[in-house]
Amino acid sequence: MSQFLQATIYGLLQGGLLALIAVGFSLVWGVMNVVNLAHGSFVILGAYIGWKLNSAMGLDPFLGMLVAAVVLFAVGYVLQRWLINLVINGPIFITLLLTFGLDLLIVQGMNIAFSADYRSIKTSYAGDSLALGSVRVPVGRLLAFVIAVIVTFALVALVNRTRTGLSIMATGMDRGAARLMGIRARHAYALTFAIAAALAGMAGTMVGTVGTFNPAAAGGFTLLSFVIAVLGGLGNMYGALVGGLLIGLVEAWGGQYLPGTWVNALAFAVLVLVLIFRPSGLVGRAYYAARQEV
Amino acid sequence: MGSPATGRHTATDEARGTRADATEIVGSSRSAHEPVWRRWLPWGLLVLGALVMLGLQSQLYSGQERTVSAIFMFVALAQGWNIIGGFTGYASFGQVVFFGLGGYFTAVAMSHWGLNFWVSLAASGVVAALFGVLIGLPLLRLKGHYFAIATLGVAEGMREVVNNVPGLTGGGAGISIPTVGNQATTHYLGNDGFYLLYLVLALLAVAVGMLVSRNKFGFALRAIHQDEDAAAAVGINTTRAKVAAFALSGLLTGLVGSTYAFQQVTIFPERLFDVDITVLMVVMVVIGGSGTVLGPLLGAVALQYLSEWLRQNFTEVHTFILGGIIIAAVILLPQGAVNYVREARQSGEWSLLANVRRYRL
Amino acid sequence: MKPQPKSVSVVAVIAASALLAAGCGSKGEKTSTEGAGKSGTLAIGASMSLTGKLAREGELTKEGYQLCQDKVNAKGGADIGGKKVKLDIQFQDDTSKPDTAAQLVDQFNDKGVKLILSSYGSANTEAQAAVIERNGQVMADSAGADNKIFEKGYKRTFAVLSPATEYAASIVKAIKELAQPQPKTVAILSADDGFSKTVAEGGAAAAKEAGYTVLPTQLFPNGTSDVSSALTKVKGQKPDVIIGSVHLVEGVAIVKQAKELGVVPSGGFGETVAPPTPDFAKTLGKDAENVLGSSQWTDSTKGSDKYFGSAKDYAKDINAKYGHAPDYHDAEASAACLALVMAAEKAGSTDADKVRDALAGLDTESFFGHIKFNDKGQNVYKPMSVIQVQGGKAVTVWPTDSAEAKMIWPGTKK
Amino acid sequence: MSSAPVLETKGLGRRFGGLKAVDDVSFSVPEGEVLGVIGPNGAGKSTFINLVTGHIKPTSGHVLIEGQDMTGAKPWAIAHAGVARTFQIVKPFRGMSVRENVAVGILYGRKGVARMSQALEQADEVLKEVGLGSLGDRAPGGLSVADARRLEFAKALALRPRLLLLDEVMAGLRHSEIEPSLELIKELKSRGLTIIVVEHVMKAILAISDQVLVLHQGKVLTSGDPRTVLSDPRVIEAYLGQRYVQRRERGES
Repeated sequence: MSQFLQATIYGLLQGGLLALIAVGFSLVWGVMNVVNLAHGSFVILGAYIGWKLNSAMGLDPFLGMLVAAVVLFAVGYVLQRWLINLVINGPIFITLLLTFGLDLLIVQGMNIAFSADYRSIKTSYAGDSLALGSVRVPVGRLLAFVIAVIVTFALVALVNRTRTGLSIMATGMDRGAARLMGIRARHAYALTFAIAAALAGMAGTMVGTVGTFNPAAAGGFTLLSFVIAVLGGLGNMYGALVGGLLIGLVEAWGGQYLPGTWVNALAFAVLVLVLIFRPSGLVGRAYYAARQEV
Repeated sequence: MGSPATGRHTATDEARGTRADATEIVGSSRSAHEPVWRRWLPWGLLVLGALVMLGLQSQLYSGQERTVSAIFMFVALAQGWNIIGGFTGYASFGQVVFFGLGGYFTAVAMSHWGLNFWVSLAASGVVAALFGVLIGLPLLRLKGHYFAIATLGVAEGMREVVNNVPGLTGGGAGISIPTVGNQATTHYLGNDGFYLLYLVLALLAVAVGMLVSRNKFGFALRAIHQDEDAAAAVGINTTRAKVAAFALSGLLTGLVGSTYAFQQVTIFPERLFDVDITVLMVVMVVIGGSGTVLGPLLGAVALQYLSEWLRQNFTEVHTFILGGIIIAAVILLPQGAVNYVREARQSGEWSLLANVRRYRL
Repeated sequence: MKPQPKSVSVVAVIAASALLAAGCGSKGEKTSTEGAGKSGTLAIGASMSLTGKLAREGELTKEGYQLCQDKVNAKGGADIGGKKVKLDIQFQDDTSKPDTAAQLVDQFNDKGVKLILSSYGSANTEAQAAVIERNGQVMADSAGADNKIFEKGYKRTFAVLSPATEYAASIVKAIKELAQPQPKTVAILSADDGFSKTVAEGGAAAAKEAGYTVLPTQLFPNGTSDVSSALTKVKGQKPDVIIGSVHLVEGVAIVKQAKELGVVPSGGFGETVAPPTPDFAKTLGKDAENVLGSSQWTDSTKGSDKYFGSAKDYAKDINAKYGHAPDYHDAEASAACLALVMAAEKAGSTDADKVRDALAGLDTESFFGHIKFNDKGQNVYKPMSVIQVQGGKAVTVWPTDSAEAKMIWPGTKK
Repeated sequence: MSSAPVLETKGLGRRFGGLKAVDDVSFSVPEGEVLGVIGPNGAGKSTFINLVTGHIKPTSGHVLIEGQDMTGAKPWAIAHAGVARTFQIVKPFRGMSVRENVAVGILYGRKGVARMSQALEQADEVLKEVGLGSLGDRAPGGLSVADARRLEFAKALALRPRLLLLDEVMAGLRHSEIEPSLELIKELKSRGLTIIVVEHVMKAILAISDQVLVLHQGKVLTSGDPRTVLSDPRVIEAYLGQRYVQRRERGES
């Protein structure tokens, strides 16, 4: 029993962090129909920023992540405004390829800049854990989880309540109309991408605090973002949260009760099944029909 | 799809270019009476190319043969992907699953069931094709990115399955095909043999591409690519056509995977289901010109040659450079080299910068 | 302009007949070694994982090979048949992919380069070994430890390092010999790649032999930084010792998450190759204390040779050249290169077959310890060292004759 | 030739979430007649067409083609049963020439032709019928609005249909351009083709329809002979508005 509880807690905490990673990915996909294969590399880049700040000037990662967010916001804005926008109207594999190329560049860049060594951001407290009976709740992960959830809700608020957010949504739904309403699509897109990158960077710093990372780890996060975004329904930010928690739990439980490493197959099985039976995601409806009516 | 609900979707879809490439180029417009030589020219060139490649072989060192074989391999893979991704417009990002399936089927058949390679090769192709039908039926109902992601999920999942049945596949430790001693069911072909085999596969793939690009079936695929509703409305059984296309591309990819496994002797899930292989296929097709036969051919040769050259001359930073090149190519030639030239010849507009405007926001 | 089909077929027929005359098949390969780099040098081919997921280890391996070349050439080169020949190691990147690694071996063969230094990791090495065998080249293996490679009857691949089965087993042996109080139950956690699994099997076997209760091995994905489920599974069974058959990343994860999850074995942790890596202590800080690890080599390894001197000297050289404490990957690589050089000297020739025979008969001391191969091509004659992280650095605690410090036990008592 | 009407629907309906786009529509079109379907925007005209052609599955009711129940059949099955359609937003196959656009229909239509060259020949004939004879080699992207609509026509005729559904083929055309299309429709009718015309252009409806069906909020408001239907106050109120009536009265007096 306590084994189950422990797995559940751990899964939820992990899931919260995954959600924060995926929510931006989902937003970008939903609003401008770009699947950003470089998303994972943003996460790792954020991790390195947090790590540098920590090892060089002893800045606490939970503050460092703010810097990471700012830096990646800038990076994201520039990339979208002056690069991705150039092919945004192309067929899907054009944007897929472009972001794949970006991924190669960033990952290799990090390899050259920071070497492929495994890093981890050291704090005095992140490793400790609160004991609730037989179950342990790791402080670092708990903190990361709380922040992740807060940020996700903040993002939802931003998008649904503020003018900026609405302009983004409007552009996502119908660019032509949005333009008529005087919204600068280029800017709105760049903003969207910047926000996604910033969140990824934040999450990255926390990933680096609770875990270990090196440039090669980027791909894994991109893949998870896929799964979560689809589970939650594209552009559906609450969906991303739910999807994240779900994947966290599925992996924790799967790891607990499946032999070998079948758990790895599990996430993808879930992905494919959801796509087949509920392609618009588990939560609400996605942005546009996933299926041919025919 | 004129209903209030779906109506909005299609509208936005078109605005966002969800439907795969809707290029304005008209392929060599065919009239009812096409001169005979024009119809046979491509085949003549194909035969010629084959002979040249055979001639080339006698000029290569054994290891160079292997390097060239790799190019042939990617020509075949690119042509395979082009059938589903290029002609039909369904971006399969899990294409490598057929590669892995073909490879592992061959490895298992040869090491466990003692089948000889040639039987295994044929069987691998069939298995891959059947798998294509199996996953195609549910997944080909998905559009755009959804299809891409779903296929990716299948490929990644399949790798994990292979990882988790070590009894059959050797799991992460890999599986070896007996090539020496009495367990060896087929004598190892050596670099000479594999050069020829890969050449045959490449020629086969190109030939299939040429047929598809001009026959009735190919017409259906192109129609689906352009507008699936309209295609269905003119009597094309879109489901059947799409699944057939997926199976066909799976078949070709499976054959290559099978050959690859035998050539490598020992294979590992990580490599046989490596998403990089899929991405390479896509890059080659897109850069060359998707939906054409020449495009993937050129794309594969150029990119494989280039990456090999970079690797040998920029040992430390070649992937970095490759990334840059891909970005540049995608931005300057989003429609692919062949389509660009074709288009430019029609419009007389050769400026690459003008070309960039094509998909710009 | 556009040829008529007739003319095409004509061309075809001509070309075809020309071919039949020429006959198919390739030129084979350069037979003489004059293509092998500048004359007066000994060309050695090395395919490295400089990019891709093995980039880190690949880089270290390259350092090792590079240092070997510098050292040998500093002495004017290898003494082959009475004349000094400088080493010329040609590095190529195999992007951590077995097929590329194998292809590189073939490409070296074209250039007449017959002596090969292996890439990093068992997958790459295994792929290379097959080609080496076909081409009649010879390879010194610096990092492919999986026993599987050596069960195939290959005659031309020689690994200077101890086989995979020793990695965890040596930790068990050390505990059996030194630990007071003796543990009762041992839990083994393993990454799911072939090498790690072989390591785990070896460890389990040794533990059973030592009379410990061995819990079923728990697997987790190779390269993951989340091993919580494996830990949660064993937590309930209260093992006295947790041995991880891991690489650095999973090794770090085990310690980190064991703390998070309050998994505290009464005895301690063993982590095979993770703790010897400086990064391990760097990353984990005080949590790394007292964790046991096994290493192919430490700077207290016994033995010396004319090129590198003792292990201590080697450590100095690495530090001087690359500014970091030597990683055992450095040493493995240098040792492989050294073995190749010594064999060539012993054979008094650079001919692949002669070098191959010399390697088979090689029996020498070195900074890396004893180098001698069994008939499978594995170096089973040198023990692995067991190290323990003490005061932030890895010190050798076993075998006792080369121990730098006493093993602290139980390691979890802080 | 079966005596059954070419097309008959029984209680046909489709709901999207809460909204009933088409609700309980029953009617039939006898062979050789032209049925005009009118109704304000969002009345469900296009959805209705899509239900008949199988592009959208009905949530209730039945579609019978020549007496045979084809409810929920796939579009290609419907096409093979002899029903051809045009799309409100023209959907040419952009990668192909105008000729090839038509050839597709000939290859896969009711009497599916196997040989490419044969299909291309027949395509040229169809193009002549609709007055695009000279444009076979053009890219559909380069066509004028009117020609694009003609192409849409040609693609449908390529199927050699028994029943033709025209979804606002005249929307956005200039008067001068409307005439030829009307002529074409009349000519097709005279060849015994059954036709359903969804239109806003009253003039057209009056000119060619034997029967008119008025849809309002997804339901059938009324149907019957054009003039009586168009003078029905409910129709006028729901759709045409007062001014039209006044104009007609002035015209008569």
